[in-house]
Amino acid sequence: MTARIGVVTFPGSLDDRDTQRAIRVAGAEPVALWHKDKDLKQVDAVVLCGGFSYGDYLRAGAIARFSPVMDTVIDQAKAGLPVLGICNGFQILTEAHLLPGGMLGNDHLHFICRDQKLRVENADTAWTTDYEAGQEIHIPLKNMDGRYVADRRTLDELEAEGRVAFRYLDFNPNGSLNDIAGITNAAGNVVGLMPHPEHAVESLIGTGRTDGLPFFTSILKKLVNA
Amino acid sequence: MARVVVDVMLKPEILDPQGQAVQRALPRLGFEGISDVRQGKRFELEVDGPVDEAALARIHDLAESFLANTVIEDFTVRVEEVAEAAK
Amino acid sequence: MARVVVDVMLKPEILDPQGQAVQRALPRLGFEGISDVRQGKRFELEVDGPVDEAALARIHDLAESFLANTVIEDFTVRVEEVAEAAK
Amino acid sequence: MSKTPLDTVEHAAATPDVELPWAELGLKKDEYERVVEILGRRPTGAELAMYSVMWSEHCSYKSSKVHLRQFGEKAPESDALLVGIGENAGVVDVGQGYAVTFKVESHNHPSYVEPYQGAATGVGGIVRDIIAMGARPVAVVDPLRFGAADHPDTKRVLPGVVAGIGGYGNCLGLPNIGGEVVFDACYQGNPLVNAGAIGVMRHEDIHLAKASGAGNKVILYGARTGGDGIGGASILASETFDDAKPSKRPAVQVGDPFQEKLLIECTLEAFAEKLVVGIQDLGAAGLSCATSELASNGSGGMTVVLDDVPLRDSTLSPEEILMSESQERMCAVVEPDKVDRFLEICDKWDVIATVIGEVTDGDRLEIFWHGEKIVDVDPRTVAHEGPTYERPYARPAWQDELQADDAGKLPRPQSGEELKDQVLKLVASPNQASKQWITQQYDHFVQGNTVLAQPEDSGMIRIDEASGLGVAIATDGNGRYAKLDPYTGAQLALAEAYRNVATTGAKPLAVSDCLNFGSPEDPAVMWQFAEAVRGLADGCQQLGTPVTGGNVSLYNQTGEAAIHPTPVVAVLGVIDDVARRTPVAFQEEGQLLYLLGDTREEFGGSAWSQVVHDHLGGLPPKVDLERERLLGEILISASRDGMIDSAHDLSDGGLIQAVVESALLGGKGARLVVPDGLDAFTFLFSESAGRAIVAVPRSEEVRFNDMCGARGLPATRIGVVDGDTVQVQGEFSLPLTDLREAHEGTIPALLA
Ligand SMILES: Nc1ncnc2c1ncn2[C@@H]1O[C@H](COP(=O)(O)OP(=O)(O)O)[C@@H](O)[C@H]1O
Ligand SMILES: [Mg+2]
Repeated sequence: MTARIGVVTFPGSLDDRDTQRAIRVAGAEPVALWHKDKDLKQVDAVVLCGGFSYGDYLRAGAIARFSPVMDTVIDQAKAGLPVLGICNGFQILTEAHLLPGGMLGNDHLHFICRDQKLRVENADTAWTTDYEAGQEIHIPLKNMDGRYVADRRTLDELEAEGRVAFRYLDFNPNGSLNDIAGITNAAGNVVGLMPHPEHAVESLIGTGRTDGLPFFTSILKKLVNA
Repeated sequence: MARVVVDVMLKPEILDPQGQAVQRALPRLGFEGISDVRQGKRFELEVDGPVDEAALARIHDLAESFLANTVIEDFTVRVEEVAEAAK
Repeated sequence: MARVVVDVMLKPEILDPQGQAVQRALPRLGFEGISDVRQGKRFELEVDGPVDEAALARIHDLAESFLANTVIEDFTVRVEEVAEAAK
Repeated sequence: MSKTPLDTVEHAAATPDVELPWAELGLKKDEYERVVEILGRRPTGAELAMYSVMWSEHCSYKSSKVHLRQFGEKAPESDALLVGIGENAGVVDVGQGYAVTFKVESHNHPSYVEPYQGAATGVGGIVRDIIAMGARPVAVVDPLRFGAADHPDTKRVLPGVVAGIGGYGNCLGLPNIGGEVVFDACYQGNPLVNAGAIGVMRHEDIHLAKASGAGNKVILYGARTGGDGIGGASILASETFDDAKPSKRPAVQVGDPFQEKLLIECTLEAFAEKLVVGIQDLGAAGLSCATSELASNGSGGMTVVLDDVPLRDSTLSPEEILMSESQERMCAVVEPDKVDRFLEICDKWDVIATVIGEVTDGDRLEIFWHGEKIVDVDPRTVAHEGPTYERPYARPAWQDELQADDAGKLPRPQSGEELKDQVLKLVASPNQASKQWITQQYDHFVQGNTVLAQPEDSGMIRIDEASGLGVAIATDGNGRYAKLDPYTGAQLALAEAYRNVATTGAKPLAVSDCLNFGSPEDPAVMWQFAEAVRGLADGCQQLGTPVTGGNVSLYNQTGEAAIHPTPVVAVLGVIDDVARRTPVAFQEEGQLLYLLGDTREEFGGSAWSQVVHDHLGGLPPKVDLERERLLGEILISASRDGMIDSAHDLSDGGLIQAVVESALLGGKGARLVVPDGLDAFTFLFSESAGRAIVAVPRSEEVRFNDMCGARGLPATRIGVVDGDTVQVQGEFSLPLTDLREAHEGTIPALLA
């Protein structure tokens, strides 16, 4: 039996099919979840994927955060359900206060799409155990609102507790504080990041690298071994 | 020092997808009784020196040529009084 | 029907690149004497019925939980008076 | 409140002498008389609104259609063509049961007025055309032309256009996989914003825009209808039928990509459940177009109750509702027992959907307002029987002089040092510089099927995960060549797009185009247009790639000055397995560089003549389409058999431009040797067509040479991938760092 990983589709989600594919490529079973359903269909983990939910019209992720499905995701995440937020999903997690801080428009005011170099800072979360701490990887990045901000105290706390999961290397593409590309909650089950690991699971496609696959194999191993 | 506020809103006849998205979310949040929402921009300019007629006129020009896109947006310029009904 | 305006601005300690971009452009446009620019959002809500204390309180809640993200933004709520210093 | 009575059909019949403001609506007197003749009475205001928009140049192709016919008449035999010209977009068979639809359209004028929204809604419009064929959109491309790179207005227009294309396409989740950015002063007041889209479907899912089956319901769904883009109808509404002043109607339309994304999803879901009999997007001419085209392509008639159209602005008159170009709307024809399910799907996606009419077994399109009939027409006369003009055309007097001004006479560089300076200048010039600052504002990765995107020779999308089946697309056009000789210029655009597709290893299958020209009322422009169409039709016939559809944009001019004639050609290709695609970047040191094709002294219209001498004159490069076809076959075979590791087509800027691009992308330099029989300058800068460079692993050299030899394609060894400089033996050496700075610094410096 393999793990069942849910992928939520909100109106305006874009990477739901890609995320399902990445889950499949990793060997797990993707389960489509719909934003209007509170029911998570008994999945073992949830991915909130990229896109422009509700057009990102108010703030990125702000409207999606109030979807029925999020009520359940918030409850269960607090109880330990592994949740990964990618890009818009990360934004939704901060809006839902499952992760601290907030996301703002890129400091250069443009959308940016590039192959981004990152360092894995925390290889102990539910989604990162197949990486080594300190490992340098390339993951595609594409966003309009990728600037991570938080107050000094929150930043200090994140740094002190090792909760900065990923950091931009060589180039900060959006003005994120402390070069933060992704963070985790204290328990390590909820992780959010701006770059898109689901776009880096097949050679040939996209940048041709597969540096994103360990996200999905990490969680699979954790769930299957649990 | 004084603060001048420029409010920029889409012209009423222009589609406002942002305001619409907010409005359509309201019932879900349990808010009734709001018949329309429009979303625009607010600029706060900190002006050195007195904000006299001439200064306001210049800011008006600035708003017209730069802060607002008058093809689709209207704007208003006003000097902001003391702190308003605070948060 | 009445209009309630919610203004949402980034907290002062947070970098506002949009405001900065405006400010940086000012000298090029021949504007001097503006020491700071911040850009935020303005929401105009058309409220059915009277805007009494209770209604305002509800809109305050709406702003706090939805229109603004108070981790990064401050907001103000006010009933809009008659048409302001027009464009 | 309207005080004059509603202009019903009955009222129109009773008041034959009322003059309608046909001129204000852009109709000519004889066109208006023709409407009266068709109807046997004066039109109602609503009818006039419909005829005037549907008979406009934009919708009726009245100036261009006598020429466009050649695309059909000269269409080569092609098994691949499933749906040809005349539908929303053509459809091509790409094998394994898959069909691909693609098309390019212009949104030039709106993008000049309001760059962001103009460009954004351009993307929205072309994507709806693709959905209307039954396909899931999988990628977009954006061929763009702007005024001079350093002109202040370019700084207004370009960033807005790029942000608008990105803002809309990114939000729809469509990877942007290609396009062009060209600067030329001739586009100063007329930027060209062309947008193309590709969609994929199974053969059995092809949908057509037609309403058949009496009793079937007509459903309007998507955004509410507002007062967007209805200039003329407001006049009609106010001056003739209402004494109130026309309310303010926006000249600019604002796009809502989120709404369009929902439209895509709910449409595809309805297709999947086979709920849709016919479908049409609402673009130019809005409901007038959708209802008249659906009805006239079907077997019966149609009734529409205009009161049922959901409005954003309750003050709209019926004429205005008919003409409104509000974005993000579609019209579907659905059998009565499937209507509920259709509406349910729309509701699931929070899309407003309303039954506004019904297919009848008559042959009239009848439209009602407040219970009264305001339109009663034969829909064919609206949609398909618009005027046709045989506009006079004549080769302009200045053409000879222009062609006589031979670029071959321009002073050439005299030393290696001078050559080197000109190379640096060339690769840094706005037209040849890296467009990364622009293209990184577009999502290339979304949908997880992008095999190649900018700056590759063509974009490539995988369409089947199991087999690796993919499609490639490239768009090209060179207004400078076309100005020198529009017939050849159009063929060069075709040849280049064809070559670009083949260079990546895909087999070219079909063509779409966007023909951007000045005023058809100028015989010189009309001649350019006629020549370009003739050139393109002849070229497609010879290459065996049918034109499946396209778009004409006329009146691109400022005062008397027309833009360069700018036919933009999109070529679509197919590749059996995307794993065989050939990239542009040099892959490995030591690989051998071969130049395929013949290099002649051809500098007319060249990048070199523009950058170094600011010159435009002479003749464009010669076209040899048989050679293009052969080159294509070699490139495809070489990719299939693994004989080459990278390839790059040669076009503007010539060989040195291509080498520098491959080197910078791969991070590996090259040592070049000028081949016997060529001088260094011609070798580096000539723009002879039908050429490419390839990098051949040493182990494949013999096999590759044998293949070229056997098929008669000249293949010349010109050097080797090596080091961190681009070196031309005996002439100069340029470090990649300097080249990179020159090539990548220009656009950000101008625009950031
Ligand atoms: N330059 C052209 N080349 C080939 N076909 C064209 C060209 N211009 C228009 N067409 C075809 O004429 C038909 C009508 O065009 P158009 O009005 O742009 O379509 P739509 O109604 O979908 O907007 C389409 O099938 C289109 O492909
Ligand atoms: Mg169409």
